Amino acid sequence: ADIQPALLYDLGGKFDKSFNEASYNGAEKFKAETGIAYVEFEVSNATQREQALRRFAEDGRNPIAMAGFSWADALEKIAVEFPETKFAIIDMVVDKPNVRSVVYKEQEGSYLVGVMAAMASKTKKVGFIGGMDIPLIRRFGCGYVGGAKAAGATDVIQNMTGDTPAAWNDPAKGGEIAKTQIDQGADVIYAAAGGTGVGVLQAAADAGKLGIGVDSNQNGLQPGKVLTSMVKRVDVAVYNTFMDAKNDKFTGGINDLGLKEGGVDYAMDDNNKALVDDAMKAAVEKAKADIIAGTVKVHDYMSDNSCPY
Amino acid sequence: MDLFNAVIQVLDSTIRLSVPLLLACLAGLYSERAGIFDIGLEGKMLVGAFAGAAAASVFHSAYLGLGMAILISVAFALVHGFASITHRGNQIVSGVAINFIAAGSTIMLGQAWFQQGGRTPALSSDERFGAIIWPGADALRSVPILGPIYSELISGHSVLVYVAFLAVPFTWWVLFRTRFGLRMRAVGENPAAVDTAGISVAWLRYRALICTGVLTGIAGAYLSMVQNGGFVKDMTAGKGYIALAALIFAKWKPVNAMFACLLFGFLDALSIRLQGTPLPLIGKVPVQLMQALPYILTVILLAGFIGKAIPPRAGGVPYVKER
Amino acid sequence: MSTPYAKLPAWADYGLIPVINLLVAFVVAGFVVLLVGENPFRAAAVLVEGAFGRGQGIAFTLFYATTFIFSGLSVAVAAHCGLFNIGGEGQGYIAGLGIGIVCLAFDSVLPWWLTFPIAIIAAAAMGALWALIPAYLQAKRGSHIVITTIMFNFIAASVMVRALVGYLKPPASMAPQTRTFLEGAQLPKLNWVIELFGAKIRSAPFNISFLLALAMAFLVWVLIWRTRLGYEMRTYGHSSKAARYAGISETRIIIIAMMISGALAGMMALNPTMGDQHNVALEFVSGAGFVGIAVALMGRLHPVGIVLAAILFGMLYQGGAELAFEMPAISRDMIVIIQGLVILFAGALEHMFRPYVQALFASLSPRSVGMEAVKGKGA
Amino acid sequence: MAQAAIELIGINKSFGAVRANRDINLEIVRGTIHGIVGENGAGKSTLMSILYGFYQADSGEIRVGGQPASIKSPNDAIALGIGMVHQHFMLVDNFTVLENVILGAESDALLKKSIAKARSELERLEREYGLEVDPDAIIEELPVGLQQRVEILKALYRGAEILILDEPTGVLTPAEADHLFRILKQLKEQGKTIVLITHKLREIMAITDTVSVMRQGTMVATRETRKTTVEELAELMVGRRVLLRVEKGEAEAGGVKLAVKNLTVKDSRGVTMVDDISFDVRAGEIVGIAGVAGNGQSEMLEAISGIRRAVSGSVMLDGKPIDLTGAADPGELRDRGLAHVPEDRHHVGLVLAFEENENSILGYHDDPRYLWGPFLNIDAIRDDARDKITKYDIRPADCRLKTANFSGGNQQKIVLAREMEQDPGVLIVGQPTRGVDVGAIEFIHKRLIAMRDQGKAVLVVSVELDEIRSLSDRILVMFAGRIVGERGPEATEGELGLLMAGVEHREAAE
Ligand SMILES: Nc1ncnc2c1ncn2[C@@H]1O[C@H](COP(=O)(O)OP(=O)(O)OP(=O)(O)O)[C@@H](O)[C@H]1O
Ligand SMILES: Nc1ncnc2c1ncn2[C@@H]1O[C@H](COP(=O)(O)OP(=O)(O)OP(=O)(O)O)[C@@H](O)[C@H]1O
Ligand SMILES: [Mg+2]
Ligand SMILES: [Mg+2]
Repeated sequence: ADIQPALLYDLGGKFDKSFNEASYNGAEKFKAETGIAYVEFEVSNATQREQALRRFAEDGRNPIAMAGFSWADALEKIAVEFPETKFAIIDMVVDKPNVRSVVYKEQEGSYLVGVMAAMASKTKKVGFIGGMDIPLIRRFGCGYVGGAKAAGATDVIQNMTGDTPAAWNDPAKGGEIAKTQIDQGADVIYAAAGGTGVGVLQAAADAGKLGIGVDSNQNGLQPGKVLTSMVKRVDVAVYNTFMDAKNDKFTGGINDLGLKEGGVDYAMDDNNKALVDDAMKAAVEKAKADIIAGTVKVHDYMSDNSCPY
Repeated sequence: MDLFNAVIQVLDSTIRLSVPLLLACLAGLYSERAGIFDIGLEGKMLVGAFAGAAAASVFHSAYLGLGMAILISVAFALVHGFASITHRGNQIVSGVAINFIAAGSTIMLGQAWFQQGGRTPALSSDERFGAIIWPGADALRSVPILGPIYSELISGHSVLVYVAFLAVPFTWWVLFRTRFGLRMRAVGENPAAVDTAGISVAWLRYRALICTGVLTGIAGAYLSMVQNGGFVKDMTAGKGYIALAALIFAKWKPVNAMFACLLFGFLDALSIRLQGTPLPLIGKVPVQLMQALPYILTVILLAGFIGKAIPPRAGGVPYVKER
Repeated sequence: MSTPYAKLPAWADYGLIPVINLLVAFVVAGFVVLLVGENPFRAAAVLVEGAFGRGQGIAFTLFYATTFIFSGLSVAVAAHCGLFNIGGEGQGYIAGLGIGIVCLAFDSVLPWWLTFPIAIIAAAAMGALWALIPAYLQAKRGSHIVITTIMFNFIAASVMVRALVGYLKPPASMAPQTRTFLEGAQLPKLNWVIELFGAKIRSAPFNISFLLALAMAFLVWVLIWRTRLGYEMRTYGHSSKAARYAGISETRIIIIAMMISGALAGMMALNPTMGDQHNVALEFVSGAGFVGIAVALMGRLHPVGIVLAAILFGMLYQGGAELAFEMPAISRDMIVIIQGLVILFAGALEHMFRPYVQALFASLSPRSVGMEAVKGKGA
Repeated sequence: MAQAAIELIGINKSFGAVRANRDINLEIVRGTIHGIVGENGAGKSTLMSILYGFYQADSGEIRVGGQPASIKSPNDAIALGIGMVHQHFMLVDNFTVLENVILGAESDALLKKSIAKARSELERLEREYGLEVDPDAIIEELPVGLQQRVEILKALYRGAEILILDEPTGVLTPAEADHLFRILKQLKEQGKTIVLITHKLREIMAITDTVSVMRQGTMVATRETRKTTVEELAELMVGRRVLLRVEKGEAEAGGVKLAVKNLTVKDSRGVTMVDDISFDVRAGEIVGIAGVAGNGQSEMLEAISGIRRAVSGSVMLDGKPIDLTGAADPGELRDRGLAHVPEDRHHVGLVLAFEENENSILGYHDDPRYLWGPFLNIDAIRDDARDKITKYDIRPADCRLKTANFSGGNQQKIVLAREMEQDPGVLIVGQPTRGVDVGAIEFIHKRLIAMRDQGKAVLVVSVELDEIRSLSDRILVMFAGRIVGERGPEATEGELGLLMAGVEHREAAE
């Protein structure tokens, strides 16, 4: 019998231009390839998490993948209640045999795009724009600063969009922040801000500067104006979870995915070919190799809530 | 000189940030002056933004987009009217309802039509309202002081920005120099007087709401077709409520409204600009404080300088002839 | 609030008409459901069944209702004093801070029945405090309460981010939220009450803060209609001139009313934190404060009406979730639309069918229609 | 046989279950002044509002100039040359006179032209009828008398041939009223038809040609004015005999109960309204304050009762001084035995949205009798309210009824009952009978006398000279914020009128 996979999204909603959307894409890919349908649910408040999880588990959904660290508490419970069900959680570790925890070293990917940004920048000033001000986003920022500084950026202007969830969906403000950073001299801007990022890339493009996408490959949003994207392969994680379950290869445990594991990376495609010269490419590849080899350690903001760069 | 540039830049972004607030604020002014509270500005802006971007991307025309934005937003305004004028419903409840419906339907339709996650396709430059460069703007840029002011602040905005600022004197003129304005103000103060004068209270208020719809439509279009190249779910991000605050701040007067919105825009621009950069004397302040700064300052200004704001007397109460 | 029409018998006024409105709301919502190619009747069935069908559903419905009762009461108390408190969201959010501190401090040492009262006080105090400043500015400086409370919603958000990320969050934890509370700060569930009626509940967050909410509803009724303070609040709410004449201090009454309102909004935070999540997380209020506005007004500012309206919204939340589970084509956003339609028809358009109903009653028996014929006699 | 300007045939109108008008038939002859009298709530305003198209009759026919007319809205009425001056003015308070006049009758889409036209038109009307009023004044800053003038101007500006006035003199001083009547006569000579609603039979006799009487929604009689008497009309109205002039014995005044010292009050705009006045009221006497509206009486009352902060001055209650410049709060004065019946019952003296019983404790809600610790003692309150209802014959006798649904007369009784029954040492009353019908007037006056005879100090402020003269033991005349003279009850209307006009005052100044 076919498996009955289920996918759960976080408050941001399926279409958050971020990990929710990425996991959705992964599931869609799986569906397209195997023809196996999956069920999904978008929570609209914290209470629904446990409810939704149990609900799917009771209905015999298996495996059940969920995006977002906020699922952890609920999963802790449910995973025990349903030892037979296979779970996968993105962005958080839940230490249960039947749970696959997928976490990413966003700092590493961000480091790489930081390097590219610094090299692409003429002013040697680059910008970072985060969405809502939470530690996870600061981890992106910190890695980025590290890379940029390492590649000779003199200054990294950092902004957060706001303190409410609205900060994830305010492209107008995102664009304005981008313009401000450009006024301050930044000419490459990295946005880790969900829907707000759309506005950032737009503004950068409008001003003839470069933007950097996040999570999924956003090079296509402003072709030729997006230097690259820090891709975080949440889609792959979801896809693999479903696939492994289908082929009885599902394993619990922690997948800590960095550059080495290809969990994070920078995106190259036709849209940004022209923007990335060989020097840049070489430098990034070198940085990547160093990190994989461990000769360069990228600081993880959340390990100590601070950024040394 | 460097500081001067910074100032110019902050002011420039002040203008861009205030425009959506200003349009929404004037929109609210029309309906509240006519005695209809409108907490649904947010929703009407949102549907405007969506309809605008959607139409623009489908018909490849910015102006068609704008037209559609206005049309739909007016339609929602009329729903508000139907509830609060024709059926004497609670105006705040009706406004809340409109915000709900707007939030839900834009995402749903967006996904159904474009399958881009509630987002409309990215608009090409000819599907948006580009910047208008004024004659000699580039030539004069080098001129000290005046040059930047002219070429940065005055020139180089999209047509909707100029529309917004022209809407201020226009609204003032309508309100205080035309028959319609006189009647509108009257119906907001004492509908019975209007009624006994043989004018239809309902029709008058409907017309006011249509004006509201037009302006919120433009406001939405500005968000999705000028500041951004397409619609993103919930992209109004609370601007409707800020506009409402601005309206009260402005004591329901058009010119004040402009200054109130510019103030909000300025505080916002300032907090963006200052984020992360250490301040003189104070030093480095936590980001959250910077985020809250505009709101804190608003409260301080309100308490410190703006006196009591008396709303239109008939505001919020449905007009009932026979008790 | 007097309706603009002659009165109907109470049962029609408070029973029949709301029911009609609700039906219409669902009919219209039905068309939207049709739009996405689902069967509206089944949808309606799922929604109602999901909310009230099984014990599980009922428990969740009441759980949501609990929060809305608090926020609705908060809006109502202010409204009776002529104040529009749009800041329940922020007042509830900031109350989470007080709750968080209390729970983190005591959950390991005290049993829940000791922590709870302390937390109630903390929540109420924080909420009241957050309402105090706007109230004071309104009373003393005439700063419009609507602006200030909106602003304080935003300020609360920033404070909470700072507090949670900066201080309350356990170091090296990913999530910007407090650690999970221990037994000592977890409210006992009430599910067994529903189970008495034979229903089976696997797990639901329905907890004793519901009783607190009901108690508050009663107290608010007493306050507004049975105490001197409430009398003064209503007097001021109807006519500030009359209040002045009656020797009621404007400053005092505004501040007291807003603080009570804020305290109620603050208590709204108990349910999701101590009752359900057992932590204080970013954005745990998630809009309940604004829903409270609709709840209060649809409940006609009367505690009974508010409790009913709150249950209606609880039903929309819970039933809506079920709908999304059962019908793939119906997304979270669809449910928001449906909620909007209900607010529109059952709330804003509540008078739409009244004239017809009145005509109907009048034709049945003229006596039954409202104001006794005596009135009309003169002095 | 002069032909009818207006015929009303079988008019019926109900509000909910209230039958405001039942099968009303009425004929109004062109070029005459036709009076309509009736108790509060008799249905006068309703009937006229129907004629003016503000309400729609449930059934019945209206003929204008012999032709059946369908009047669906005030527009139709205006088109037919019908104009109305409403009992509660239909003016926009923060508009100028001109703006109010043109509202709805703008000659042009732009205000400039309309205003200009109206300005010249007003000047003409001013010349013809002596209706002076500053066209650019803001309504809320005008005394009621002038506000009403604006209402009349509105009607004339719209070319009214038939002018309806609903209780026009309710708010006017004798002087103003006389002026109004001169204007009305003038209009009549110009061939205009006038319908005059009033509670004041004296006025009816003075200027009407015909008078119709309404009671409880029905038209009970129509008489030629010169063929009827005040007594007859009063009886027709109320359905029983009423004595129109209260007879009262000599006052035996005791010691000073209320002493106002050097009271000065400014209004919100900083204009001095009360200018350093002092006077006493002794136990067992009624002191009446006469004066043209807007000469500071209102402000004085508000200051004495603690509602409005005075610039300087104090009151002695039973010899205890209370500073009025500080935060003198009405509650404190009340506790000291000062009861206050405010001029504006609709917004100050009552909360129209409250139940009757709730209003019957307004201001005394902190009296232990009505409380139970912090709680309201509902039973006590309602019993108490019922007592007052029976004692003051307030109708309808339902203490749970919404106050707005009582007629003005009864609303006034609710306030009086509340204040008098507290058995205060001092009672100050503003406009005791404004908008109240003869039946109620008689009752209220009797009550005030009774208070006096119980040895209370009573201060009455009224713009009704009749009232002042029939009630007062001493009459103080206020002009321009000062007390310009004191007279005994025997003073003639004439000399008081002069004082009120400030004549003597000016002489004194010279
Ligand atoms: N708008 C209304 N809604 C409901 N009932 C009304 C309304 N206006 C008047 N009534 C009722 O109709 C009756 C007649 O009212 P109306 O105003 O005609 O009396 P009136 O003769 O003008 O009294 P007054 O002398 O006080 O002006 C009143 O008893 C009142 O109860
Ligand atoms: N809100 C209301 N609902 C129902 N009837 C009302 C309402 N307000 C007034 N009425 C009725 O309309 C009639 C006239 O009302 P109005 O307020 O004119 O009283 P009034 O005697 O004219 O007092 P005043 O002359 O001081 O205004 C009264 O008989 C009253 O019963
Ligand atoms: Mg009347
Ligand atoms: Mg009257």
